[in-house]
Amino acid sequence: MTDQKEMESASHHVVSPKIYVIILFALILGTAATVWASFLELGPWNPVIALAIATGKAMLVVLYFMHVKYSSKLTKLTVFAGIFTFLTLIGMTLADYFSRAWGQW
Amino acid sequence: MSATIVSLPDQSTARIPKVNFITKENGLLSWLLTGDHKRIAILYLISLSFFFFIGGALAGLIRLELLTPQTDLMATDTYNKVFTMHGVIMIFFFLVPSVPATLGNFLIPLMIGAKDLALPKINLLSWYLYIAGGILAIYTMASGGVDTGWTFTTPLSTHYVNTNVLTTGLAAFIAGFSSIFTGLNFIVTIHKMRCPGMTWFRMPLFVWAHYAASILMVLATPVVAIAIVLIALERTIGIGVFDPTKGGDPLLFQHLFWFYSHPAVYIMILPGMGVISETISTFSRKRVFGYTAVAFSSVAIAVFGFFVWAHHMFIMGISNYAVLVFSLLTMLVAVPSAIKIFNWTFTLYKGSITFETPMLYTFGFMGLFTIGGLTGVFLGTAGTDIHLTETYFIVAHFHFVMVGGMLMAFLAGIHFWWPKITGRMYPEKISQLAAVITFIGFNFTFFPQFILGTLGMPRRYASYPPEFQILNVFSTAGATILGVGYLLPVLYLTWSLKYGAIAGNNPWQATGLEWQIQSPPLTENFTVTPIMDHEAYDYEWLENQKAKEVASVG
Amino acid sequence: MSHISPIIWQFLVKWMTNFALFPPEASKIAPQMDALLFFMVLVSLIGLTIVTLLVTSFCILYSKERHPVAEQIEGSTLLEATWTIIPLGLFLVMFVWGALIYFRVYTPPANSMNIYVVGKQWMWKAEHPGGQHEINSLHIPTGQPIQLTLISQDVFHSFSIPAFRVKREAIPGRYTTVWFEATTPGTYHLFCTQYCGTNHSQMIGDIVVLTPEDYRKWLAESTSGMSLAQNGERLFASLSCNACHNTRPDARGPSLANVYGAKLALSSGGTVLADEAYLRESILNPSQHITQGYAPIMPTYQGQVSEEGVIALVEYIKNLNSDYRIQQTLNTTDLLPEGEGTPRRPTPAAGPQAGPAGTAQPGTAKQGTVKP
Amino acid sequence: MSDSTAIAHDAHAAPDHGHGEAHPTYLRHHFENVEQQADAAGFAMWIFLLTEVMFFGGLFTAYLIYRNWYYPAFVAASHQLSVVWGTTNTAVLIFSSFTMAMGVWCAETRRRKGLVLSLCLTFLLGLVFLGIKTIEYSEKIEKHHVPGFHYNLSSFLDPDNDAAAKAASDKALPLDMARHTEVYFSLYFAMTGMHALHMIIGIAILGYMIFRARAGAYTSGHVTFVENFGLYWHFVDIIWIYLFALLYLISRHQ
Repeated sequence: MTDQKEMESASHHVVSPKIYVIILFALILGTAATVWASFLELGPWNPVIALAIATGKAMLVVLYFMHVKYSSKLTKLTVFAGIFTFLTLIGMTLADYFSRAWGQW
Repeated sequence: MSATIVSLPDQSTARIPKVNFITKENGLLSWLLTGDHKRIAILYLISLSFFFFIGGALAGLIRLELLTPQTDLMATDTYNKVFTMHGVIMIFFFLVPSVPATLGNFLIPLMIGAKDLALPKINLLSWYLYIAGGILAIYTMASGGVDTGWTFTTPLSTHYVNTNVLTTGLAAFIAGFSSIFTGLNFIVTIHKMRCPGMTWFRMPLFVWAHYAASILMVLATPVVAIAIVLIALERTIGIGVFDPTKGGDPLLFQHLFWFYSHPAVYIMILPGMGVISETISTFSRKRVFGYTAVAFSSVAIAVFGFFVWAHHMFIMGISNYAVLVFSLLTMLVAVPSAIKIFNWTFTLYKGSITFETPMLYTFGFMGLFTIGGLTGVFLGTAGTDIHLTETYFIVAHFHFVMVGGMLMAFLAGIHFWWPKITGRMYPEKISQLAAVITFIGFNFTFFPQFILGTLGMPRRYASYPPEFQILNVFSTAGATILGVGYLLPVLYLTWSLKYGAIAGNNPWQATGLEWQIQSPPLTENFTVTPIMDHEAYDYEWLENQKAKEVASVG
Repeated sequence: MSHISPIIWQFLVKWMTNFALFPPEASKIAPQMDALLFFMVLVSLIGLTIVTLLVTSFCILYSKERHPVAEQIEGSTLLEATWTIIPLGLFLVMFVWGALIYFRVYTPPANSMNIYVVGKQWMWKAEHPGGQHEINSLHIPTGQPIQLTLISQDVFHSFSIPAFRVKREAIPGRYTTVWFEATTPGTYHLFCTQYCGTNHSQMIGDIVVLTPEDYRKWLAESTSGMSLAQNGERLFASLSCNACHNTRPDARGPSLANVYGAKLALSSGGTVLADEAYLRESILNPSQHITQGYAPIMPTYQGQVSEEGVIALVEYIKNLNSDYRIQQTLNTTDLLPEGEGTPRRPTPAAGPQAGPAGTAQPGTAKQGTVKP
Repeated sequence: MSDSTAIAHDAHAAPDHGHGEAHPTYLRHHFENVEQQADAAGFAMWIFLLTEVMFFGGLFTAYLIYRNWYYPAFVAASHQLSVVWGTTNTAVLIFSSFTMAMGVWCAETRRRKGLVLSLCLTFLLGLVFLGIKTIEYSEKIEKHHVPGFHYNLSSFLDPDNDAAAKAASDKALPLDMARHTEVYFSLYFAMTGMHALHMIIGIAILGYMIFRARAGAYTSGHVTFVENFGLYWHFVDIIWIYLFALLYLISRHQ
């Protein structure tokens, strides 16, 4: 039975509140950093940094608050599938918009 | 060809089991509040048939109007509303939920040896959402209809029509959530509820196909939901996301819409393909040729299905580079369908074939789906798409796939599992006749439309130049035959509920787990958790099983 | 049968005599498109025949009577690979062939004559460069590549000429183009194929293909006196475009002579090809299209000029080959305060890549932008 | 084939599927055991979150396209939002995520009081978030920055008379670009509105959960509901993290 393993590994791993506190501080720190970075003059890097920090924060939430770090492979795969389809939608639509600007050919 | 594999129990002694999911509880409430996947499937079957016949009646009106070049039966405005409602009802309230919500709902737990779907309450909720959406759609129709086409093209739908776009959009939105919940339920069930021994590669291909379709339902449907929300906001508040006068791009709506609506056609066809895999194996007494290839081609269709949506927009002014990429990817998604067709064909090879009604529908499916699929390539090819798109060629193409493919598969499935669902057989001869009538009527209706399309007759026209009349007359004539073909099953299937022969557990001598239990099944499906110790479609196992039984009885 | 209904009989006779799978081939692209279509029909027929033959023969050979016990076969990698690779190969051939045709249909040759088409609920309005207007019909000559520049005033429309095998969506807010070269004189269908509201099925018209002589005659008969470019010139003056685009050394806007077809450097960085779409955009949304070296002071003309007006302006600017005419018009710049900074004249950056050494002078009522 | 093929042929085959011994009451009949039930529910929640990702995905796509097209308009319009409120709200939401995570921990370790307290805190923080959002929205309504019929461009055409624009030392936008600020606000309201709607639904469910938790519902081992709600709440938090970066923090340095 293939799922036997999945089931066992998914049995609850209780994350200690200490980790939650650390993550909380990291997130608050990230928020401060992203606000601070937005006031710097970084040219094209401004949105990149804003998104990178946001992604970092989201990762912390997903991995620790949402327990994905301690979850089964299936859950990880699910998260990955979501991100992948999301990027497909954005990426392929934007590809059309950007290449429109390249002119006729 | 008199040979048959049907083996019914001795009719003089056979009885339908006293305890089964239908007789377990009585009263309307026991149905409306049920958590039993089989009862929900039947609720779906009844409501789906209702919507199918409303949609079909609208189709009849369309064909009648097109009998003559002028608009004589109804005004153009009425015609526009009729074809819009035909599209909305048939797509959102029939095709998308058809096989998954009825047969899938009924069979997936049985096939994988589970007692129910993982989330029975969500399952019931999804039926209620479906009904709520359906009532809204009917209300829309009764209160004046909508004339945007089922595609809700902006800015037409946001700024230029005064009909019930909001209620229709809401109906589609709600129906979308019904389909999301169905898909979600299937994915969870298939992952978490398989019985011991039921590995992924022992699952029937029906389950694989539903798994692939469920992925599409879950991931693609929300995108059209948000597109509909944005249309509603644009109509009510006047936000400017798609409005060109405010700087929005109407093509963005097309992107978001087709991101769902292209995968939606795979949502519609994949479960049908699942049915075909089951019937073709059973009636040729053979394991499906290249089981793994067929299983993976379902998943491949689902995955590739996400990358091809912009082929609906080739002439709409998307970037030419995007056209190249999407055209190429469309070619790739055609291949898994070709694989399936050939694998089914070779399943027949060295089989022992009988020709019961489900098999006749299956042959119909294979022929029509082959034509439908190949003409899809005409439209995915960027060059020929210019000439053929937005003409009757498109109409013919997707009716071949959806009606010729999906509806044939749906009927094949309904006939195939009818004895399991009701415990009774349908009358064989008349149903074979119905299958033949459907096939002939279908070709008469839709084949002329291919020619109309290459001749350039645009779709959604209430009137047309007189030289197209002859082919339209053929098409309308065919539609009446098709109508008969669809009415017959309703009649004899209803008849069989009371007068059909008692079917017994396994009239087709099929191998699936669902056939090894009583028909109709118990509410809890299996009294003892089954253990799967053989591959799917293992007819030798079945023979041994029977031999053992005889031995033990003897 | 003698009892066949006369109506059906009539139908059948009519159909058999007019039987056609394709509309007439009346453009240069049509035979090429049909060649691909025939190829695809052929492949489809062969594919369908193979499947049908296999299914039928298996049904006969392996029916239960003849073959009571099935032989279990797992599958065959070789066979499966065959029917994966062969369809894939065929589909790829179709893809490449189709892509080539797609390029051809949507890449107008340099010497094509431009006709503007505005779609609105529910009619097609064509504007010839000579100033001729037509509604729901289009007169064109044979033997001359015609480029259509399409735009819609309201919703999506689609300009379809089945006999030419071309079709292009007219979308609101943006120009799209398509081209064709008619080969056979005659009258052909024009359809709107994108559903556009109540009278969608009445948004039809005629494409009238004339011999070059007849076409010239038609042009002369239906001229309204002013060419499109002349209309544009009037509009240019009445909107005071020449207040800034006045060719003087201290002008606040760039000179527009020979700007069409040139590669312009933008102040936002990057270069852009000044085609019809660009000219339209820079009239309606100027702040996103500032030529390098100029201040973003041009006001938007959105809401002040109709699509037809924009077309006239674009056509005027397209035909502007020298500064002469602008210098001759009354100029009101002197009355306006000085712009900040000292805007300099741009070197016609990168040079007009399609040297517009044509003969068409602005204002001369000659049909067609004669661009080599 | 083996004898282990135990497929029930008849209804009277050993009804040993008894609701006898160690089965807790919350185990629904169609699951084999509690593990399977919890696992299925958790997985279902994740799949549901996937649909939510795609639901917001359409909005993010639209945002990215128009931000590219109308960058100056997006910058000027985003300066109309208050970074202070935005940052406060981000902090509030992150804090509520933390309290929610603590709530899940309390449920898992069977601390009833701790669970009720965490849920109440989460509930309150959610309300604070919505309160601040209301303040922000009413500001927009006052300034006629709600897209639609009464949309007002004066903040962008004449930034010197507009406190927020002046604070960011914005230059006046040309009319055509200024008009495109409406696209920004369309997306702003669509995105934050959808997010707020998710918050409202979440807060309503929280209210129900507090009610049940006081009766000790989730602290007797059956924590699935709390855990799944936690996933939902964190997801809403993640959406906001991106919304904050994308809507509030465009080019604050100018």
